[in-house]
Amino acid sequence: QDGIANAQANIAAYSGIPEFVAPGVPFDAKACMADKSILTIPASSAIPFIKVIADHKGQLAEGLGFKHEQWENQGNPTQWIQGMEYAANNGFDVISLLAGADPRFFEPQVKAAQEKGVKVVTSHLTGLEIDAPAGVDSNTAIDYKQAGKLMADWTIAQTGGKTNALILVSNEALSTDSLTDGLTEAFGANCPDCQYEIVNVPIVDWATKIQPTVQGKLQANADLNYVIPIYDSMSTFVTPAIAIAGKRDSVKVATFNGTPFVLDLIRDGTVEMDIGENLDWIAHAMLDAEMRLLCDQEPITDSKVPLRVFTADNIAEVGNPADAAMGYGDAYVQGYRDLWMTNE
Amino acid sequence: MRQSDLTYQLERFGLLFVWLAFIALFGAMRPDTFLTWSNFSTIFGSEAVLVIVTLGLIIPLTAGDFDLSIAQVLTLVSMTTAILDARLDVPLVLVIPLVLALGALIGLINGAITLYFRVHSLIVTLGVGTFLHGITLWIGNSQTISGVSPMLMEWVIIQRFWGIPIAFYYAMLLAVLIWYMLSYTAFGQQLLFTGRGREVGRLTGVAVGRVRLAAFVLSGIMGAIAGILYTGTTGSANPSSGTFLLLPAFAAAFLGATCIKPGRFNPWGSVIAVYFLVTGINGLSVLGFRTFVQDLFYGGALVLAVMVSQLVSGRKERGL
Amino acid sequence: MRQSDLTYQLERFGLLFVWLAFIALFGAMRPDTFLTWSNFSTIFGSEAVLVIVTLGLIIPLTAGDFDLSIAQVLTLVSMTTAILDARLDVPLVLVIPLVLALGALIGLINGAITLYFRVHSLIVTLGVGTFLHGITLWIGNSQTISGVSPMLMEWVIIQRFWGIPIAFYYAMLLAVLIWYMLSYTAFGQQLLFTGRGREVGRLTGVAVGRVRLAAFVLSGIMGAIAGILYTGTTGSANPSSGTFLLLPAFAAAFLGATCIKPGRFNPWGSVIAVYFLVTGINGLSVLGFRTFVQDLFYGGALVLAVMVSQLVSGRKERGL
Amino acid sequence: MTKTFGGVQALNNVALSIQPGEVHGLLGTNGSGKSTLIKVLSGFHAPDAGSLEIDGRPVTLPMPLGRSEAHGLAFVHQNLGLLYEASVLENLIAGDHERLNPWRINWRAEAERARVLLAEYELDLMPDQIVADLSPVQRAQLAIVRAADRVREHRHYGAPGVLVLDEPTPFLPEEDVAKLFAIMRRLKESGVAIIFVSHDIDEVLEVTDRSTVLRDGKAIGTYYTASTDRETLVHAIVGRAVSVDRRVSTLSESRPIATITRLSGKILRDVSLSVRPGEILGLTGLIGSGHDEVPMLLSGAVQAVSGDLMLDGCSLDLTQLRPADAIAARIAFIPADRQRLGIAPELTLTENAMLPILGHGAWLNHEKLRRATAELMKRFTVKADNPGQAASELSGGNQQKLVLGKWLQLGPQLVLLDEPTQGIDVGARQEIYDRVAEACARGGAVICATSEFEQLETIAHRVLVFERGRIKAELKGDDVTKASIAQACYEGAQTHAAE
Ligand SMILES: Nc1ncnc2c1ncn2[C@@H]1O[C@H](COP(=O)(O)OP(=O)(O)OP(=O)(O)O)[C@@H](O)[C@H]1O
Ligand SMILES: Nc1ncnc2c1ncn2[C@@H]1O[C@H](COP(=O)(O)OP(=O)(O)OP(=O)(O)O)[C@@H](O)[C@H]1O
Ligand SMILES: [Mg+2]
Ligand SMILES: [Mg+2]
Repeated sequence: QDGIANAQANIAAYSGIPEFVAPGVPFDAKACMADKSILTIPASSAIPFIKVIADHKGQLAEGLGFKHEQWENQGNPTQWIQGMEYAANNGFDVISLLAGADPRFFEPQVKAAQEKGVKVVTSHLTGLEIDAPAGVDSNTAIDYKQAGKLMADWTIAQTGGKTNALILVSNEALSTDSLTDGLTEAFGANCPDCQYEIVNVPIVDWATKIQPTVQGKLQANADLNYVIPIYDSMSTFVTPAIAIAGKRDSVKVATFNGTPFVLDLIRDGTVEMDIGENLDWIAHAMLDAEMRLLCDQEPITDSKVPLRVFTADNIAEVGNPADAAMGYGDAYVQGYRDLWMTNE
Repeated sequence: MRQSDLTYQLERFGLLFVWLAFIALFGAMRPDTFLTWSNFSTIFGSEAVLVIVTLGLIIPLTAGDFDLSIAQVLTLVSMTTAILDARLDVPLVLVIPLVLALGALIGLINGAITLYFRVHSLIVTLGVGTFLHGITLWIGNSQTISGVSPMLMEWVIIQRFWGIPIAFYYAMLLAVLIWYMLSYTAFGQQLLFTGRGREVGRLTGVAVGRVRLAAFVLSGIMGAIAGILYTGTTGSANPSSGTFLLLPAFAAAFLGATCIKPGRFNPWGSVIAVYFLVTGINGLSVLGFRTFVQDLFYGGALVLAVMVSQLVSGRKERGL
Repeated sequence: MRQSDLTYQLERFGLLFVWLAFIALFGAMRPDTFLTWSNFSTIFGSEAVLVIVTLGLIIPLTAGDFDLSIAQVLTLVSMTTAILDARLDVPLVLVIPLVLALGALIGLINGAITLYFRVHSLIVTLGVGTFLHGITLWIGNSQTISGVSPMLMEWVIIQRFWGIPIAFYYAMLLAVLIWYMLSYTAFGQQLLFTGRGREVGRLTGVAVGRVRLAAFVLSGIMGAIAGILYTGTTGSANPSSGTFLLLPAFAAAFLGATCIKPGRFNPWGSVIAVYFLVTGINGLSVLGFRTFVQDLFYGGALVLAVMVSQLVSGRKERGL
Repeated sequence: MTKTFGGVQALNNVALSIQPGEVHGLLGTNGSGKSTLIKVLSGFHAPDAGSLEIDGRPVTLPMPLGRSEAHGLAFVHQNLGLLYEASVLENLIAGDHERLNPWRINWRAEAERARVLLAEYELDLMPDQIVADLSPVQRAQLAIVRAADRVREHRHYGAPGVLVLDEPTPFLPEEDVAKLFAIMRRLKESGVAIIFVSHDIDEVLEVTDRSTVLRDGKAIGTYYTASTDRETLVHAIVGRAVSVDRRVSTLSESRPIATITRLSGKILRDVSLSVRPGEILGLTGLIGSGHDEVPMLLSGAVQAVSGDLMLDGCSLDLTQLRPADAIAARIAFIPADRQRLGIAPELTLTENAMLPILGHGAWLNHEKLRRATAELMKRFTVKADNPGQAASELSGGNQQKLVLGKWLQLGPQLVLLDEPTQGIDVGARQEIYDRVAEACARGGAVICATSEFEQLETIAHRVLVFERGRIKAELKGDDVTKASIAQACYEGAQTHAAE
């Protein structure tokens, strides 16, 4: 009973509009960044979630008056490498590997860039408890573990401790470990009797394997009541599987990332819950951490970007069609202005 | 043909038997879950889009051309449908003819370039497909678009006959149409002569160019139909969906050409090939194998099936 | 040929001119960043793997076979190399011959099935490729494996001549070898006859089966070399690396067949085609165009390039 | 009518008129423009200039493909226009746009109709047979029946129509030629006009009413068959006199260079034979007699069921023989199916000609190869622009000379010929005979399988006549005449022990 209450409490704590928490002390960003430059290499410019963050970073940098470019690419590691060399050859100060451009894919280029005096940072890549990969200078992390816990807690709370879940993960993404830890920890602590099965589907195979896998599992385990795709883009392939198996009434979907189309699916009723992050906030936080690195400030690991649980109850706050930066309030905008001392 | 009627029948229905054998095997291992009608209705309902893409491919393949762009036609049409329907609120009765025309137009472009410039269809359709992908990303702003009207989903996967989503019946209807076209119309014969002996076709008075063009247009339309159904199945459109259907569809088309009418691309063979592969994947999933086993099965089954089919037919050299 | 020497030369070097025109265009727009030696050395160095995959493809293509499995050979070899080197600490001098042998073995399997069972190579290599993907996921547990010994990276991309990573020179060396093989050895002629006049070749004493087998083995080895270089370039192996390379490599192989030696797959044409396409993509990135423009460019350039090449040659019918 | 291909003027102001109910011969050397004229009529090529009138009505050119039928034209093209992978029935109805309902093919009715049709022409074919499984003769018959059927169909629409036969006879043995002529006469009586292309002057003299001769794309003249003789026609075709006399040198007695024992294949049963150095041995017989299997088996193109070849002291097991082994033993095989087995049409003349002498070459000297090819082309009088041309750009006769050159340059001791002059004009034929004779003069032996008795009379020292896979007669020396070969072929009773 305690477990269920804990779960409900945790959900409640993340259901409202989040508060701004300053990640560090204020500093004069404009002055210190004046002659600095940052190149952002997004994991893929074709993924809107990441593209929006990169775009917003650019706009903030423009406001602060320093040079920021992004390396347009389609998620192909060869293109990331070209971006790394481009930065090293054109005198950038920081390369920001954003949201999944995994430096383990190109360690030698990281070293080469560092030798040329470029700092390499990973942003929005790993959970808090994971070390900076591949020798990068800094790693600004997200509380993925908490997101994992929230997904577990949601199902525990909704089923009253009778969760029987299918969890879809992709092991090759660095954030997966934290998310999975969070899920297992929460189930362990709040609902030891809950059942769940973790199935790994590599990202390249999402389009071909998720649907048949989910269909098969739904047949094999008639008591399933939740499917938890840990990245919400997986839901495109999960929801038809549930519909074709004829289980739309008994099997729900809880997921993480706050991608707009999935928020729209909450409104349609095909997805029950999605944990979101504010992309604009992320842009602020990542840029903040990167500037601090260049301005000799304390390095930031915990970006303090908050999570919010979206359900049918609060989905109206994100707009229609959903906007990835809505539904989180705007206290953070002023908060960062104060931190960067850009208030006249 | 006559003298080896039994072998020939064995060859024709070999894949069907292998499929049944797989069903028996999985059934024996998990009779309670695998051998249920609900499981089969899931299997049949789930791959209607792949069936249609495969059917679309075999038309130009019969005429001797590759259409690699069909997957991107699917994606573009899916995206267009979602945008028109969900964002611009155009009624479906307008959207559907519009996107079908779009598919036909793309087929026309593929055909026109291939024919007028005499370029290999492989490279033309690869290029056009990539270009279409660019357009898809552009118009959809690289987003997944959801919020498609429930009506579409209703008429694609929610409605059922005998427990199977209605999309399956659309696919079967198309298979019947294409089967009729290939077997019982002059156009079907012209396609065959065009594909297997272009000069011969021309000498027998087939307007080879027009036939090839028509084949491209038809595969464009099939791609568009698949795109509409895809949108209806997922209730959304994402900019990469179709990409993953291309290779499985080719696999099914070539595997299908080993049965029913061995040596020719044929719709029923394709349908059997798709469901044979899907049944295997579904069975592995029901049995709880890890997902990489699906690849091992898929690749292994594909190769083994054609190998066995060739063994049965006495390793005949095939033109295709 | 003689009478239209100018057109013929134009046809041969057309793509090269278009490439130079693109460089001039991008250069005019961003002279400071695009027209730098370091930018070109980046382009040349980072796409060496794609060049090698394309070179690998043209060998079986010349012999009339498709090798769709080459991308998965790359991935499997990359994964095997990383695991042996980073996890099991096997010395590189052992790893490299081992994985080259693996590539050759896969080529042998492809060839053996295609030849013995007389199945279309498209379906065999598609099946084998999918199977290999399963194995890659299995042995690598679907993870990215990093921690490859610096020695490998040293000899792939850290070392440079004239600022260009050494991998580029490996690719050029392979292009020279294959060019030599195709143009100056009897084996090259045998490959050609195997692809374009199989029966004629056979009756002239060409062991057609053995030639096709050799072509598959060679493309397997090329896939393995590409895999090793991929591991060396990125210092890691991930289970999806090769997937991105298959279609671009086919595009480059076919595009390359429109120049230098029009109508035939040829290594220098392939190299030019790869770098033409890559330069465009890189230029668009440098100019900061959104990514969908890259697709528009890629698809559009591909189709336009072959169209122009055909116009120049008077829309000659090509066998390929 | 005028038509130019690149620099080649294939047709130069050719004018031709065909009357109803006449058989009109179209003659000319290889590459003189006959096929081109026919392909213009069928809409396959668009002419540069020219006009066509049918029944007094002008027809716009180029005719859309498939429309020629509506004007009462039906064709048997030089390469027949059959799809080998399809069935007899599918081929029979291919292109029958006028009659078929495009929306519904009633296969049962069509099969019935085909059965009747095939029976009418006394062809032993089933509608569901696959064309690839038929013999060359059956294929030719099928193509002819198809065209005849179309013309007859057309009569229901009024005018009797024109049947165009582009070299239909090289595939046919004599008896079937006779059958074909019977068909032609029947059609002719019903008012159908027939254009008949052939390199066989005797056939032309036998069956035509008038003949038009083309040379270098120009019409040289039209001759009434009744008032023309052989020499006139040959002279008109070639532009000079050609002697077609028997030209066999006397052979000195010597031991056989090649001995074949107990050779069995698909048709052949335990056949043994031998040839001596310098000898040209002819093999002939009716279709299905198996004579044309011999070169295939001896060259390793197809593996024998049993048999050994003793060649110049070496013994070769024919059940294991591969083409490479045969080449190593200095055996050369010039196949009948030029387009598929003789040349690779997309590749250059150099590549085609030089393939067998590359060996294991690891450094090919292209300039040398090119010069060698040019040399070869000169020696074998291959008419072509340059050695770098694609082989497809050559006419059939020149392709054949190239193939001959490719093999004879190896200095083979055993030359295997299968229908070496199929579709070759009178002039080129003589050149080919000369080259073959040269190979003999160097001490090689030649085995020539052919169904042209006249050719054997001209070149063969000795002829073996086959029946049902066995040798049934042997003719030597002065017995080798067209008449005696024909007699041996058609008279069933005679039995000779061979060897
Ligand atoms: N498609 C083509 N392209 C270029 N030249 C051609 C083409 N077809 C025919 N020619 C040329 O036209 C000329 C006439 O060829 P055509 O085929 O009409 O000769 P033909 O009289 O039928 O010869 P044969 O007796 O060998 O059949 C030849 O010189 C040939 O080279
Ligand atoms: N594709 C082509 N390109 C250029 N020239 C060609 C082409 N095809 C044929 N020719 C030319 O056309 C002429 C006739 O070719 P075709 O094959 O029609 O000859 P043909 O008269 O039928 O010869 P044969 O009786 O030996 O078959 C040849 O001289 C050849 O050089
Ligand atoms: Mg001709
Ligand atoms: Mg000819």
